[in-house]
Amino acid sequence: MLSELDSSAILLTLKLAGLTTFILLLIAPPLAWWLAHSQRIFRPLIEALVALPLILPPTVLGFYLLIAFSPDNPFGQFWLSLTGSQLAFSFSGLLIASIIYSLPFVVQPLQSAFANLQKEYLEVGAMLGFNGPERFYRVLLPMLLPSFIIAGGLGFAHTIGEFGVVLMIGGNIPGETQLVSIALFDHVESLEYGQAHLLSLLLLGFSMALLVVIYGLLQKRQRALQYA
Amino acid sequence: MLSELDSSAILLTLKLAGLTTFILLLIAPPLAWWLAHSQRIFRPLIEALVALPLILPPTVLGFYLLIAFSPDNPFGQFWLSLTGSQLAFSFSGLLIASIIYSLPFVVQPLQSAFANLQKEYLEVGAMLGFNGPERFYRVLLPMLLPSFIIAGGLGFAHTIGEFGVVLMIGGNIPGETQLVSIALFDHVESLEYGQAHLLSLLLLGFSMALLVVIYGLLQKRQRALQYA
Amino acid sequence: DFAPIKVAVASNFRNSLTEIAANYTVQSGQKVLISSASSGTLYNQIRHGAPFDLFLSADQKRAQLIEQSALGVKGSRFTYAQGQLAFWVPRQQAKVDLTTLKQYSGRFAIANPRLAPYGLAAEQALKALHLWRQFSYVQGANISQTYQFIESGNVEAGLVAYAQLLQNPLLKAEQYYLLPAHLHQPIVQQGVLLAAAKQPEKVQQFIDYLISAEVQALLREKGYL
Amino acid sequence: MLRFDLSKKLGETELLPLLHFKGQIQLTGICTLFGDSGAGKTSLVRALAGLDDDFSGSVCFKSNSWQGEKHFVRTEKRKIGIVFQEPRLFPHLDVLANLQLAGKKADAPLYTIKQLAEILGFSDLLHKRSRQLSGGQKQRIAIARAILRAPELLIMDEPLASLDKPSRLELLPFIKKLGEQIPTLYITHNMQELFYLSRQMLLIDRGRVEAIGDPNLLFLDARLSLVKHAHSGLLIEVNKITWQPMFAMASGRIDGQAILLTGYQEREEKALPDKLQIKVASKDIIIATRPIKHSSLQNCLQVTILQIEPLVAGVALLTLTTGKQKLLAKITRKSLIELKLQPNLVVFAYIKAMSIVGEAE
Amino acid sequence: MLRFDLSKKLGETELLPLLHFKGQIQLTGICTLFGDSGAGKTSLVRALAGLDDDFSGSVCFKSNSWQGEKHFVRTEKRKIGIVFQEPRLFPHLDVLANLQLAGKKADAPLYTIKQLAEILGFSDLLHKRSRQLSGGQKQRIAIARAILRAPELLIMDEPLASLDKPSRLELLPFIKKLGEQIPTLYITHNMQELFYLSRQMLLIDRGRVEAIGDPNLLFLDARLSLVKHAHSGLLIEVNKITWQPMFAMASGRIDGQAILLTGYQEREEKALPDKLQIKVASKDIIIATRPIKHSSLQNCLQVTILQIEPLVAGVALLTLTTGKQKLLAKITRKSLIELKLQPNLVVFAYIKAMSIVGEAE
Ligand SMILES: Nc1ncnc2c1ncn2[C@@H]1O[C@H](COP(=O)(O)OP(=O)(O)OP(=O)(O)O)[C@@H](O)[C@H]1O
Ligand SMILES: Nc1ncnc2c1ncn2[C@@H]1O[C@H](COP(=O)(O)OP(=O)(O)OP(=O)(O)O)[C@@H](O)[C@H]1O
Ligand SMILES: [Mg+2]
Ligand SMILES: [Mg+2]
Repeated sequence: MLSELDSSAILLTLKLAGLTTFILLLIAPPLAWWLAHSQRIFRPLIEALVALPLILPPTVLGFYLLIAFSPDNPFGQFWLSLTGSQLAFSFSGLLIASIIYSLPFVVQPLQSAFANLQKEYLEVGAMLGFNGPERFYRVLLPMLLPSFIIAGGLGFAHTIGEFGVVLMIGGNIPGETQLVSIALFDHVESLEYGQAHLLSLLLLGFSMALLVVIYGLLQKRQRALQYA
Repeated sequence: MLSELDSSAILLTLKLAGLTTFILLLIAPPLAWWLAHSQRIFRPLIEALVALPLILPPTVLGFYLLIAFSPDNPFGQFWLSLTGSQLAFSFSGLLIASIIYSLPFVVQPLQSAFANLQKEYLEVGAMLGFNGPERFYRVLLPMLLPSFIIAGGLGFAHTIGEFGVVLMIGGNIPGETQLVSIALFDHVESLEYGQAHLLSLLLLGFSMALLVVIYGLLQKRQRALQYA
Repeated sequence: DFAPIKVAVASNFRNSLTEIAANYTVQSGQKVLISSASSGTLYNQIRHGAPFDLFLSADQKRAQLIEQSALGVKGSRFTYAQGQLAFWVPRQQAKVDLTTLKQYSGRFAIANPRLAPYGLAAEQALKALHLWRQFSYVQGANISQTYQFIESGNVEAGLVAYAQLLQNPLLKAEQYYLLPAHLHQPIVQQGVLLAAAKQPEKVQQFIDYLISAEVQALLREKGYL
Repeated sequence: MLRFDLSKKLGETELLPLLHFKGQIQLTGICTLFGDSGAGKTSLVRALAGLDDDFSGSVCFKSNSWQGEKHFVRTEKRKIGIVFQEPRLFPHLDVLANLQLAGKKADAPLYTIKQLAEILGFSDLLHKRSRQLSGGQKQRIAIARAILRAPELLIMDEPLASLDKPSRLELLPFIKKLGEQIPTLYITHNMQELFYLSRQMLLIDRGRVEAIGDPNLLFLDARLSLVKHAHSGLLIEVNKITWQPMFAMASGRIDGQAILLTGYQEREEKALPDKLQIKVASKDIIIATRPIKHSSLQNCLQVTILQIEPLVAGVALLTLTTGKQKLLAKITRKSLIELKLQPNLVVFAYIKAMSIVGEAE
Repeated sequence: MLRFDLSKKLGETELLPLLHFKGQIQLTGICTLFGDSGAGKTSLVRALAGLDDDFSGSVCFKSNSWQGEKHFVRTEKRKIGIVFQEPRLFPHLDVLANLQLAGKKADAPLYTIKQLAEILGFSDLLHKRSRQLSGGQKQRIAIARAILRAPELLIMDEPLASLDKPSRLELLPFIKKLGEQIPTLYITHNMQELFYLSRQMLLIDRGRVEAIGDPNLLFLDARLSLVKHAHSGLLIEVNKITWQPMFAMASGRIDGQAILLTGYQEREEKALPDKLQIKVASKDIIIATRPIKHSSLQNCLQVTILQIEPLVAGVALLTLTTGKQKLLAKITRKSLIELKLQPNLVVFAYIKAMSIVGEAE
């Protein structure tokens, strides 16, 4: 039914989306916090910068990333000397690109939640003896769990569907950079509609199932909070 | 400097992004509210459905929308009989596609804010005599303004950068459905780097300026709220 | 009247067509509106009612499929260009030739054989040279991505379209080797008149211009056969 | 008239499995809601305001049915001004904007923002945000907001709980006057407020309305949960008020017996009211079997002992009557024994202190 | 010893352009913070807790410097348990989880959750969420949370403000006992709480520390802003406590004169303390120029009049002394004139009522 390439693409996609989401959930909260509360004059600039990857069409963004990743350029050179391997057409390259591209989707729901948070609760956290990181994971995270899930879900879904960027810097190498989105695009472009439909269904089915489960748990918790 | 085609693409893009954001800011709040608070059993399903457009690569999503918009299919037929014109390859078609595709980006930051909102303030709104819509715009909107701006900004930015769907649905017809993202893509594809860089710079510059202004106003308001 | 002709053209030919159409407009006063995308995308769009008059595919297959369906005008299919493959090693100091190709090791950029005719041709050529298993490939979704992989320095060598190379002002003759055409099936780019065309005669006049000796000569200068 | 019969299940495992409030109250003046912490006062007023639709049953306000089997008038249509237990000012607005918002749907507020700012003492705070206010300041602004809504019913949930005593004493007369203009439900734990403000009291105990009535009578009834508060004192009506210029003091009569009113501010003679209510704390009454001379005790009533109850160890509570009105007196067991007090005995009750509660009707 | 000198500019246009708190207090027992609404009590304790870094200056707690020119110990390192003015329970956790969280960083809490649940009366609420609690219930849980933090300093901002009187009376002895184990800053507007709990009082007025000292002395000082509260009564120490089984009552001596203690619970003879503090309200003292017989008045002290001050119209305030201790008595002008009272006169002061405030040290 599903070709071997397609199934390895699925695994790779899950790995990429999972890792990207995980890393974003580490990076995004402090950034979102800063964006929500800093009074620095250059905050709006950083805020706009975070949204910037959205403005460029993914392929074009991918094109510029390709240039940046090239060993001819400082960043690509730096990476090469650091790791001994090239960034473009590698899983690491995809990961970095996905992180950049999905960043706003994770940062902004969090920022939206943080901006409305009442600082009173963090004061309670400090009173209870928790330092900054402890307040994050003992107070902020459990209190704003829905926002974290929404942010993570958005980042995850977006990484799965992302395509323009990874097409450009992935090079479609089976098992390494060939993702489901690309395989799906291939099928549609090469008029293999049957396979396209099958893969779409599979992707949608799986993602739906995952999201429904997560959102369902979230709803259950919410219900417990209000009516238990 | 900028070709005539490119500048008409810019105007069209602004029109599309502006309209899409406007319509989304009308649709998204009630949907986000429902998603944040409903206790219906099928809420997680709807929540996943909203995120669904993200899962499919934009081109593939565009492909399925193309099929749906085709006069051979009920929806396309319905539209044709209603308006007398075809949905695909028209501005209306682009608008509908953009709305579908950018919906999650506007809904989810709002949902994130609504989920943490203390209902107490809405009770005050009701006490003051405001009905549902009035509570929305007299209480919710001003109180959660940062979230609305974040949501709108994300939707706007994303509509500008969106490309796969609009390419598929729009057909890249100059002056009619050719957007900046597609023009930019065209330039990159046809190795016209000079024009690509120019257009990228312009797009980024303009979008940055817009976002910096909006985010700056937001920060100013926040400062006033805390220290005035 | 002056209703423009709407042409759907595969992305790789957009540049050339823009130039040709501009000349045509000067000569005949007829405006031409160009929409470009990958051939696959254009094919899908046409199947679902895109309002184009003329389809210029990057390959033969999709033009044929349209011609055979009710969407195309039977017998209107024509070849408007034939591509050439070039082996490109931009950073090479010595003259690039077949030996360079045979001795090359490392990542190799080609277009995706399933999506792009240049990719398919590249696969055929490399198989004919018994080199297919020698390389590990980086595939571009289309021939311009493949070109960009190499140009940006992320891949050292690969097979690209000769027409693209000629667009590069910094190109030196030592950097590439033009593959003999017999190594692969011809990369024919065909077009077809669409049944939806409102003014088929005007479109046919443009087709005639496209395949005229004058234009074909221009295309040869630009790297087509 | 406000009539209600409302109930809500809280769950079998709950401390209170069921809240069920049934009763009817007169809409004249202030009706105080009194009861222990967790008894259900806030729950009741929220249900009356239509803020908790888990309550089923009926509510009738004047001639309107607010809630019934098949209909439910939303809060925004009930025209209720609420001072919530927490201030709930909008954090994104300054004080003035908070108050202006309250006027948006108000037909004809009794006071302007400026007047209220003066009465409630926040004229200097109009441009502050909620975060910049002290607890008591927030509460005063929440009171103003509820008034500016121009409500037909006012609900106040412990509005003065975090105010200092002088401010509270300053505001109470205003609230009392307000209550005469807008029917008011007033939750408080403070007995001074209760006696000063209310002519009608709704006693809530463990999720039910235990009693509704005159605070005086309810505090006299030992069957109610109030028993733990009782014995602190009762209200007494004084009539025939006249001014004694020599002592700069008013005097009056309780069931015909003369009494001097300490603590009543100076007034012109003609402005004196006919009747006054005073509260006499039970510990402020001294019982003597013979008149006391040469002391600072001024007010003596001849009373009959109705009842003698032991309270905590060493203390007894006497219920006394002057004829029509009742008094409570707390004395030591030692006095009880030494003075040989018994029911039906006539004794002298000296009132050491009293507080003027208000003008009687 | 807690020493502080903290200031914060609020802005020229503000009601209080500057908050400046300077003082030092003993860390034994409870120190009450008293002052009008908006005086700055909450601001001061927040600054002491390190929750407002807009304050500059210094804070020294015992031998540690918490804040100085160049350093600032964060709240989480100060080990302070705080009962905020609003309860601030985490909405996403039930009561138990809220309390467990408080124990995460506590070294050796004095009480377990179970013990506190019993003492503070919320055993049945452990599985409720903050939304499902009444105002008073939330406050009790916030108190428990602050205790479970095992703090070295306890700050309570009007912790009993929304409790009913019986619950409050029940909790006060516990808080007093707690204060002997953990130094406590206690904000209240309630004078009963103030006199019952504190040996030390910090008077805050318009953004400054107006005075620090024994509430008795401060309330005697007419120069302080307290004057509007004063004259309500003073604390007196009673020693040589013995039990009178016949009257089920304890007796003791004030500067050598015998007195009966009403309202003191029954105790075994040997468990009686040596000394007690009682509060005598100024309106509970009756002045007589000759002894009173045949009345329920039990306690008579021979006192000397120190001072006579006019209060409001018709009322005068006498300062009396039994030798070492002072008493205030409020009497009418009429009595003053009729009894011909003057400074240095020796009279009989009858104490009608008193409240036992606690065991003196
Ligand atoms: N949603 C709910 N679910 C379960 N129990 C609830 C809920 N809301 C309130 N309760 C319980 O109902 C009782 C009454 O609460 P309510 O807030 O009405 O008390 P109250 O009389 O206002 O007390 P306080 O004087 O302390 O404010 C409390 O025991 C509380 O725990
Ligand atoms: N961030 C701030 N900016 C400006 N003024 C403030 C700020 N915070 C507090 N104030 C002002 O400082 C004064 C003291 O406030 P604080 O909360 O300390 O009072 P409080 O003594 O606790 O009163 P209450 O008994 O009413 O709670 C108030 O007048 C308040 O308006
Ligand atoms: Mg309550
Ligand atoms: Mg305060």
